[in-house]
Amino acid sequence: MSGFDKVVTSYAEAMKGLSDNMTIIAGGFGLCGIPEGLINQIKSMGTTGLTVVSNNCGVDGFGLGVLLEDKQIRKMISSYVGENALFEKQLLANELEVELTPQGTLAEKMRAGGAGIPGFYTATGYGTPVGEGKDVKHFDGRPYILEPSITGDFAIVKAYKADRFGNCIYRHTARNFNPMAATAGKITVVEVEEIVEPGELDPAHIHTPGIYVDRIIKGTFEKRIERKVLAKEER
Amino acid sequence: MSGFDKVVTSYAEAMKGLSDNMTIIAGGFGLCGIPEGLINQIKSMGTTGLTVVSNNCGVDGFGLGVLLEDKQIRKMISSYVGENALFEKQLLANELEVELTPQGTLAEKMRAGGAGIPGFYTATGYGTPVGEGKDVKHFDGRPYILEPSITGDFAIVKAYKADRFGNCIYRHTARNFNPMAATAGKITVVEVEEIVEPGELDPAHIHTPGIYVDRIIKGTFEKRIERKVLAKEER
Amino acid sequence: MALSRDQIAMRVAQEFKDGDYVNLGIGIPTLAANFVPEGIEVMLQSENGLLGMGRYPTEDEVDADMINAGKETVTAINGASIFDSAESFAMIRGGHVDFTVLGAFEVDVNGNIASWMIPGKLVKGMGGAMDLVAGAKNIIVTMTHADKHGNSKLLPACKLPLTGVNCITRIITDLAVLEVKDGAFHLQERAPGVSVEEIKEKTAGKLVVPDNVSEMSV
Amino acid sequence: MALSRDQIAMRVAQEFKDGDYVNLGIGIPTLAANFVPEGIEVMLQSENGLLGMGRYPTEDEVDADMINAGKETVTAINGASIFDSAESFAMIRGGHVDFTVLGAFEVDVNGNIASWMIPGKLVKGMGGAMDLVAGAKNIIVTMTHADKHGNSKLLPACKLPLTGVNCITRIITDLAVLEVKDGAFHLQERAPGVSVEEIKEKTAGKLVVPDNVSEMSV
Repeated sequence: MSGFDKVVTSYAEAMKGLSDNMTIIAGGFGLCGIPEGLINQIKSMGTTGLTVVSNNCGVDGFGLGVLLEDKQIRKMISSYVGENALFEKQLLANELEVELTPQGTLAEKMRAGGAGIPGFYTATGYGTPVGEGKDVKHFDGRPYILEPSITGDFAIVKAYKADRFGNCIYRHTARNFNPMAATAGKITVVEVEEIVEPGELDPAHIHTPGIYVDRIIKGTFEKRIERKVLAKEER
Repeated sequence: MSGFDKVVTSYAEAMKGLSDNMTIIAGGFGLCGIPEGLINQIKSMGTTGLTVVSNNCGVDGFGLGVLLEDKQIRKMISSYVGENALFEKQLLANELEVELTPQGTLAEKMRAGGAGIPGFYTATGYGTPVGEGKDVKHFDGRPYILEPSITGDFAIVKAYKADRFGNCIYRHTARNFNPMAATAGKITVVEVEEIVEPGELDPAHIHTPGIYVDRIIKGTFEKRIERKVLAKEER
Repeated sequence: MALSRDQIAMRVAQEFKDGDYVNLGIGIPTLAANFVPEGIEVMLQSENGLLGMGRYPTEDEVDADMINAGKETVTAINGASIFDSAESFAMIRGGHVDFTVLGAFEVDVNGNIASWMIPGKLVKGMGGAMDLVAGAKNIIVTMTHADKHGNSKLLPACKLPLTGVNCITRIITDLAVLEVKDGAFHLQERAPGVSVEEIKEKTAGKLVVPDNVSEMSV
Repeated sequence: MALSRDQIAMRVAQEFKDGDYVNLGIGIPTLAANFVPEGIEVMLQSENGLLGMGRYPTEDEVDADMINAGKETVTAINGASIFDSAESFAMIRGGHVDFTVLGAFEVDVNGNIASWMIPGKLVKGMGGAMDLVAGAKNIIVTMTHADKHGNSKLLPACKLPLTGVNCITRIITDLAVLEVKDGAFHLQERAPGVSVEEIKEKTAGKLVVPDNVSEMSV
């Protein structure tokens, strides 16, 4: 099934077509489950004016944080940012725009975007700054706000294993936002630890079916740990 | 973790609390992946006035079809019905109400109900009888209709294996509507082929996390096949 | 001469591109899987929750837990994935399925389709048809050009309750291949031996006929 | 005397019922896991996508792919499940998590909570807090009764931008346990040795005090 072989062998090929002012949806939570090599490729391409949709923006010098160094990001859509000094600096200098979005709303916006649902109602954020200016509707007497979905020109995703058809599985909590991100890109690129042949992954336990995936590249990962905490007896 | 042991040993206990005029959300597609024993228990309880949300209504004498025999169902919310003569008869005699709902909308309504999303927009059904009387909103110039979510007093679900905590996996395409149904019941009851101990199922490959499940019962299943079609050389 | 069911399916299969994800409705659409051209690979999606649907099973392979959207026993190919119905329709409604082929009672010049309900007859339901026509990127309708009484199914405006609006762009009938755009049916190909006059006669909606109408190769 | 952080956590843990699914915020709420009473079992949900969060890992168990919502390395118990963030918040927003415990800057007599943003200071974001307060069945806010300047955090109306409205029904501070209903704080318990007068003094919002206010047992 050569038409379904999505493996590419260079990062240049993986991110081909990315251009200035595009929107990128990125999987990952903090530094866990992030497509390290794809992010570095974006850095080396020097693409600017990017809108990046991701729960966080990495740290100084690692993860999405590296895209701040040459001011490639124009806008972040995130639930929690500012773990890095450079982020704070650019934000305060108005060189960077941030749209803060509740974590669950962000996850659901990505899922909805991928699923052809242009908007959904949620109680989250009603009566807060997040709800300002948004449509309000009552269901069973309770107020909800309308949240539009999100899609991107590219989605960049980190998976554990993928077969050549693009079927992916994730490892432990490195799953996080990755499956939703994978559905929401016009072009979805997945960086994986291991590529296997179709049939090697159990069809009943695929996390991201290949239909969502356009390109797969095998990466190597540093997997930096943000907060290493040990059991008491080990401290 | 005795507080999380959800196994019950009798069907009476499994469906305890069901009463007349309740709404039941049932997993299954046709006769595939249906909670056979739970349906039979409802029949033996004789509960009436039920609203049943299920993609189909079984066949004469099997699956949800048995609940028609004593006119226990007042209303079906389904995408495709009438594979049984009794259903047609009761429908034509106005003894049964049917709310036809597109299959994808039905699946999404169950998911939304379980996920605390009271309504979502979809293009499905716009401009058709399904869209009549529903709110219309344009996103990017395209019209969408607002679909409210569905929840039930009970959800009845068929899984392959479950551990005592209620973590479930489904087998092949018997998954279908079951995972969404499981999230949308005030009380969710799962009938399974095999009960295992916590830790036996891979945490990364649980289809329905135990948090959605209230009761588990081990059943035996006939698994009737609706349309057995064989490869040509076998015919 | 009007195409046979197999010939319609054969012509449909010529539309497929290598690497397409395809959802085939019940009837003629399903037959298209038998005629995928040499060198082209498509992957079949079944809306109950299967991507990579394979052939029908042998007696030994029959499994009640493995069925397709038509409730028939099936198998899965190597590299298939199985998922729940919400995920399945997320694929469909999100535009990830490249091609949907389905039957219809009527299509009109505005791309509206009626395929699920005939008032006065028992209504069994729309199943996934409304989701499919609202979601797929490309939809092909296959049907006979006229009903058995000779009444056209290509209309100025659908008379039956609709399945979807402004969604059909391509129709393959036993007589012709037509594009639907700008409020008209645009004739593109005719069945071998079928005259443009016969197609005109059996098309009730506005028909645009180019100077040259090539014959289908089936 | 005002409760220590551990004592507040201990009092919080007394609220748990056997079989509760619980989400604990960062700080004092997390400590509550250490004080779950004998005979009671709770299961911890971490909103990045883990149900059945276990203890912190040993050096050998540390795995960059296994973290909690505070981005700390963790382990999973036997019978845990791991899922994506949309599923995780479906659990939270759908009301399947029985208990949420979280900190706050301010709570007011209408159950409004402010916990994520102080104008003029750098805003890092709300993370999952807005989802949690809008979704969980029972929410307990833990905080000191007053800030370090002695200003009450239990107000007639929150002054800071809100995290959620009409959602807080129970508060456990270093001085008291209070219920929020009918536009007032209802004093239920006081910390050992803390007088009702001190609580009155440090509660800016309307406070309802019953005839007898028992001491917490911590």
